[in-house]
Amino acid sequence: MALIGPSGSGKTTVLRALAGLIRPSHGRISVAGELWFDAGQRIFMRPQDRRVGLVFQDFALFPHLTARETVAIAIDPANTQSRTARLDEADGWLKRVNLEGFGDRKPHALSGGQRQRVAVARALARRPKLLLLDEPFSAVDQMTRERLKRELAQLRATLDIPILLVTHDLDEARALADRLTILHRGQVLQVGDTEQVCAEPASIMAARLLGHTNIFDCRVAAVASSDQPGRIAWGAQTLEVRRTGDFRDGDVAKWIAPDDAIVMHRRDRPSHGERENPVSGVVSELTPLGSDTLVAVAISDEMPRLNFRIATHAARRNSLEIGAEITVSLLAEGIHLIPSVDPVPEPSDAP
Amino acid sequence: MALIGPSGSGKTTVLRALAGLIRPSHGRISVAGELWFDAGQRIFMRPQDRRVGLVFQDFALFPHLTARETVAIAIDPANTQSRTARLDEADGWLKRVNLEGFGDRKPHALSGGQRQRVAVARALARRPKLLLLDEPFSAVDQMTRERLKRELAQLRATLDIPILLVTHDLDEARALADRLTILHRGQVLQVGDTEQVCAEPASIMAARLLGHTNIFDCRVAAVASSDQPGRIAWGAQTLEVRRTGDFRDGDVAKWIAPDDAIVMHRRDRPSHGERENPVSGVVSELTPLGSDTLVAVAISDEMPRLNFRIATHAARRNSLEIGAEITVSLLAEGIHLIPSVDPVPEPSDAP
Amino acid sequence: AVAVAGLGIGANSAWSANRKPVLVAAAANLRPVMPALLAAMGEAGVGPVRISFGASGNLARQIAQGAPFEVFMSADRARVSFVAEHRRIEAQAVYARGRLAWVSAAGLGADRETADLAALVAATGDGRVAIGNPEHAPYGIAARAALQSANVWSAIEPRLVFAENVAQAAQFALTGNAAAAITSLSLARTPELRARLASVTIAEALHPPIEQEIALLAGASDAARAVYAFIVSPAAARIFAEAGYAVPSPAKPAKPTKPSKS
Amino acid sequence: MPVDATLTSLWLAGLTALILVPFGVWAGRALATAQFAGKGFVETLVLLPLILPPTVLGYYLLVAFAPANPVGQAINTVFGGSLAFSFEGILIASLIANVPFAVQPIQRSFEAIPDTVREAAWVSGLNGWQTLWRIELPLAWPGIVTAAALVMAHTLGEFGVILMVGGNIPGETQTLSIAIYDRLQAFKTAEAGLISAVLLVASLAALAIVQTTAATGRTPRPRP
Amino acid sequence: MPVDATLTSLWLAGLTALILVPFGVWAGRALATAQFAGKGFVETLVLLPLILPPTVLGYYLLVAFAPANPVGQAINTVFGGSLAFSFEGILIASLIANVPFAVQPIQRSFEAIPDTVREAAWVSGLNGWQTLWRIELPLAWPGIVTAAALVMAHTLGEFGVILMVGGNIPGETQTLSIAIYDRLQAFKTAEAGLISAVLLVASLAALAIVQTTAATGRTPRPRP
Ligand SMILES: Nc1ncnc2c1ncn2[C@@H]1O[C@H](COP(=O)(O)OP(=O)(O)OP(=O)(O)O)[C@@H](O)[C@H]1O
Ligand SMILES: Nc1ncnc2c1ncn2[C@@H]1O[C@H](COP(=O)(O)OP(=O)(O)OP(=O)(O)O)[C@@H](O)[C@H]1O
Ligand SMILES: [Mg+2]
Ligand SMILES: [Mg+2]
Repeated sequence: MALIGPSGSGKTTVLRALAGLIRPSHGRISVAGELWFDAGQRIFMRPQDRRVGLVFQDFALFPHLTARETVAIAIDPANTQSRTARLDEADGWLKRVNLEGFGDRKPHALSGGQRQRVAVARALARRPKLLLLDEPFSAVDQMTRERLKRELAQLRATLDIPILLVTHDLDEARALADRLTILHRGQVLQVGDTEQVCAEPASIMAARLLGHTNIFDCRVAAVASSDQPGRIAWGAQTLEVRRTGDFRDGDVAKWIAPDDAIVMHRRDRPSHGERENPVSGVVSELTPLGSDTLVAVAISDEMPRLNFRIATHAARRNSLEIGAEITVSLLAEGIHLIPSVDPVPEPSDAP
Repeated sequence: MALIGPSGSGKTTVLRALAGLIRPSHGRISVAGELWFDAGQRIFMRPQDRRVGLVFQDFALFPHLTARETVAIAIDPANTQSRTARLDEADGWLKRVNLEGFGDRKPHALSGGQRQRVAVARALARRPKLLLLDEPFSAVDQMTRERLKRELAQLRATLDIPILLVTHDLDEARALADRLTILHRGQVLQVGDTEQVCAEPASIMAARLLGHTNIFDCRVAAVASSDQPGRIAWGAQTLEVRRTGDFRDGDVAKWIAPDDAIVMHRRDRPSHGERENPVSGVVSELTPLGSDTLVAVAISDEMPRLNFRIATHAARRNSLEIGAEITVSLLAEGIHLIPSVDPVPEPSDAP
Repeated sequence: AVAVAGLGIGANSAWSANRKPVLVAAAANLRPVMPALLAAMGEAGVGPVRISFGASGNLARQIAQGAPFEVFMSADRARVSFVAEHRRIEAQAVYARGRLAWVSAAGLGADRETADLAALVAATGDGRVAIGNPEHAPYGIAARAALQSANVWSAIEPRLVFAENVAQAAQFALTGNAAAAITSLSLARTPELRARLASVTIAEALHPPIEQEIALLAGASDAARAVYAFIVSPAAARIFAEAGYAVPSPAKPAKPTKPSKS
Repeated sequence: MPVDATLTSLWLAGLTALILVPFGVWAGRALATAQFAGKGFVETLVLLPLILPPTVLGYYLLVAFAPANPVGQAINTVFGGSLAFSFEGILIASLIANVPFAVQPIQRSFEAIPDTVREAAWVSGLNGWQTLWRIELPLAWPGIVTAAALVMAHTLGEFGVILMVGGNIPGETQTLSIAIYDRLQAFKTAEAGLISAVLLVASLAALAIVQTTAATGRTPRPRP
Repeated sequence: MPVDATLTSLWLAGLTALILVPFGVWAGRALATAQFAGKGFVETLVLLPLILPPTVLGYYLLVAFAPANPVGQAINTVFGGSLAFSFEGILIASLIANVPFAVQPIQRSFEAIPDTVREAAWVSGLNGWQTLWRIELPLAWPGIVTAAALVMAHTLGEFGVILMVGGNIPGETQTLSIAIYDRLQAFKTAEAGLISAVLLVASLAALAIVQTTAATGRTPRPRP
């Protein structure tokens, strides 16, 4: 389970409540059949007894202990009785987070990413019933991050414990989590299957948080049925859509489309799906982002621009440049409708 | 300029040396025509006089000051004389990092990402001659990160100061930096134009750090000339390449190819570039990563697998599944040769 | 053979094992005379004793609160009365009268048998003069009386410094911080002071007598009785006289003492 | 050299530190971490033994120890005898006089431990005791050593309280500082100087050992 | 009530704190941040005034103040008169006796400031003084207040040293604690008790004020 949300939305607070470091004013927490907290019944299990692994956002290492000792502290003496065995086990964990040979260093002699990995090792070494990770890979390089993610995926497969991952990296969330919760100002905006939440955000805010940049006004022209696509009016255009959800004819709504639902028509030859919702416009912006290039297309002057990515080599081959006329197809499958007004106010994290 | 490198490679140490917080044992530092440090001449300019903006990896906020006061402290009284004017200016900076309304909070009442943004605001408010950013966006959400990057890009355009950005996010580096330095164990592995470094890493280590997963042995069969492509032998296959660098016929080397130089042949119709280096194999792994899907292709049993990404919708349409036979083209333009042995030892950050 | 150091600390353990030492609380001004007294006691087979010196006021208060002293040699009579209010006293007597001496590092101008306080005060110029605290220290009270009798009190008062006791007053003069001090004659006669300070006796007529009283506390051991008896004996009186005390003509017991063994 | 007094002083200083440091850890930690109503009052109360002149403090202790009053009677019952003029008595006096030195530095060092480190220990499964023993105590170590050093140094130099309560009985309640004072009163300047020098050298050596222990126990300050 | 003695005591306590706290900031900061060879030695030296019994310390000060020796002569030249038996003299004695209380707590609180916060201040353009004033002092505040409280409390209670060098001159060197002692010696128990009570209440009030200032100045400990 991944937890995402803007900075200051309460993610860390949720983890702290789950770990038993703060007492929520109401609600209940139960994990693996154990009741950990119930405000009504005044039940509160101490953090020690909850058996959670928590990677603190600021790591919270023990300044006076070496990495090995730090990890060994979290190993349950009931499982590994002798101290030397615990230290050896700690070395094993350090190796798994790619910190072999750093066991004798204290935090002050470690780099930021090294400290973070010690914190991850400590959380894992506890063999927790619930693993809480507060941006656990934010300070490590790609290579190490991949390795840690593999570790984590393995662990998930072997241990079968709930894992709550706070991350700002959507790809990370999609790669590691089967369920996704979006938090905003302390409220759950949406929760569900990761892919579904990503494809079908329930509100404008959720869509923005999931990185959607193509969010446009429309009016439902025809609701979709199981065998018949629906239609929506977008400015002067009419778009075909697969699903119209609970919307009814004439409803005002927003439509969104992910990057990969926008397919550019190649100059030289027809592309797949070109029948669907062709839209023409002028390239108004080109932002190379490494292997991909971000393209903004102005459909008409008053309408907001469509944004999508294509592979940089494809952009080159099609000699895309600012001012060029292009046509794109909006895949009906990818278009999703959301209410045009959010129940919560506009995005901002003012207090 | 971006600085990347594995965790513990000395990135933070480089920034600290530039800021004047440690004295390197040798070397010299000069910025904008001013000599800041010279070990030989025993010149050392104090951090106060260097006018750098530094975002510390651990933020290093002042625990007793509110966000507004913290930022105001970095504003030069010579530019903004009255204290209230400085506080107002500080509010302006806070707004630019999306922290409007948090001016009165002290660090302990801010979330991780909020603290980081205060640190960024403090560094910018100094109007530095050199901006040093140690993973400045690691703790903030995508939306805010985009906004901060825009701020930074604007700043770069208006201020024309060197910016050194430490990041683990290659895309970030490619989006924000025109030059890229790869650091490994305190040594500069490679430095150069960002795109060029990304496309043509100079060593296996650099390639790995840049996220290359397709790194294979080969032997140069024919060197390329300006009008004639070269050829390399990869197992039983022969691949056409555009550049062979300084390699000579018969040299043993490694070839690498970025994701986007691998183009899958569509089942239904010919794809662009299919003439180039067609390679067939069996899909051995499919990892959905959100909008993209990672595909691993086994060419033959003894050869390592080729990895590439395709859009998830494309994978779906082509009904890719494990065991399916596919053919890909390796674009000659994207293939790059590197020496088969690195001057430095194998990747690992053991001490 | 009671070899006891000047402080009486060295109640030496070899024989203190078979004979429990008598605990004696003694006023600080008795320090100089104590070695001689202890030696004489040893010869007379009295003791052993263990002496605790202190300000009489402190000692009295401690005894009143039950301190395990059997004999209390006070610097005045008031302290003994105070003790008597709290604990039963078996016997008490004045064993010596303190005498005052004027000491000065600067010399005295003329060598005189008894002090001409007016001249001495005048000789100190604007230097400080130290006396015991006239609020409570017996020698301080007497010093004030003497200065008043000599009609120099008002002249000297602004230049006076008050010490906790005579020893400290002497110290002030000894270190040179005070031009002169009024201390006890017994102190003035110690080798340490004689070596560095000139001294002259102040006539006893100038102040009320400093009657130093000894008390034997109820329930004291036989050994303690013997100590008491020795202190009020003529043998002790000679030693006191030598040390610079005036001796009460016949040691006059305020209460009948039990027959002593000496 | 007054061997008895030296032994009494060392014994007293050692015992006082041995008893007060654990108390300081308990009280300092409570004051650092707990939030309760009369906290400011308690913090000030801790300083009280410092405000009263030692002799006055000693006087009141003496009065308290007197068998005549209820407190004294209670003490008599507990200790099986009066505390005044006994080693136990000066020990208690010394304990009371040194409370501020034991509590204050330890309180400050517990206050300096970030909450999140403590929480990390809990989450790692350490119970209250283990957290104290393996995390908090090592981190508070500099403060604890400071407290021990202050208490020992101050006990060695303590004078007024002990003079008042102890009655200067050689071998039992006469400490080194009182012995030096006695020598000075008897104008035995050289002897007093010698004992002072020995006291100083011995104390400095002891403190140096304590401070060195502190340095090794003390964690280096984090490098950014 | 001895008004003179009260004023002398308050004046002495206030001045001592006023002079020693800045010194403690300087010395404590130097000991906390600088690394030099004889540091352990200096740290122990700071504790020295605690080890010597106050009266003994006072005696040696008295010897130092004597006009006969070179130190005393130098002092005479500087202060234009002997320090013994003067307010300046007891002030100096009190300063020396209180050094440990001023330096130790401040040193610990400077040690607790992370290097990176200091560095962040430098990088933000604050020079040494501004860093001290705007960053370090506010963060070291609890330690500074502790030092001030300890120094004031201890000066109010100081007895031996002042008795020795002061000469108990009303209005000049007679402090409240000496006045109480005198009353006790004169068996004016009730009066002594009254003055003690006044001293206690006044000191507690003063300390409470100091501690409250500390609480407002003190930054709340960071929440993780
Ligand atoms: N001690 C506190 N007092 C008042 N407000 C606080 C306190 N601690 C946190 N907050 C506020 O509570 C909100 C939630 O904080 P939290 O740390 O849970 O955010 P988060 O989702 O983890 O953010 P980030 O991604 O930046 O770490 C923030 O707006 C923060 O400013
Ligand atoms: N005080 C120290 N003593 C010894 N080694 C240290 C010390 N501080 C850092 N190091 C080591 O120096 C190396 C470089 O550290 P640095 O902090 O510069 O790494 P970094 O590149 O910033 O890494 P990260 O991405 O994890 O922050 C690391 O291997 C680290 O363990
Ligand atoms: Mg957080
Ligand atoms: Mg770093």
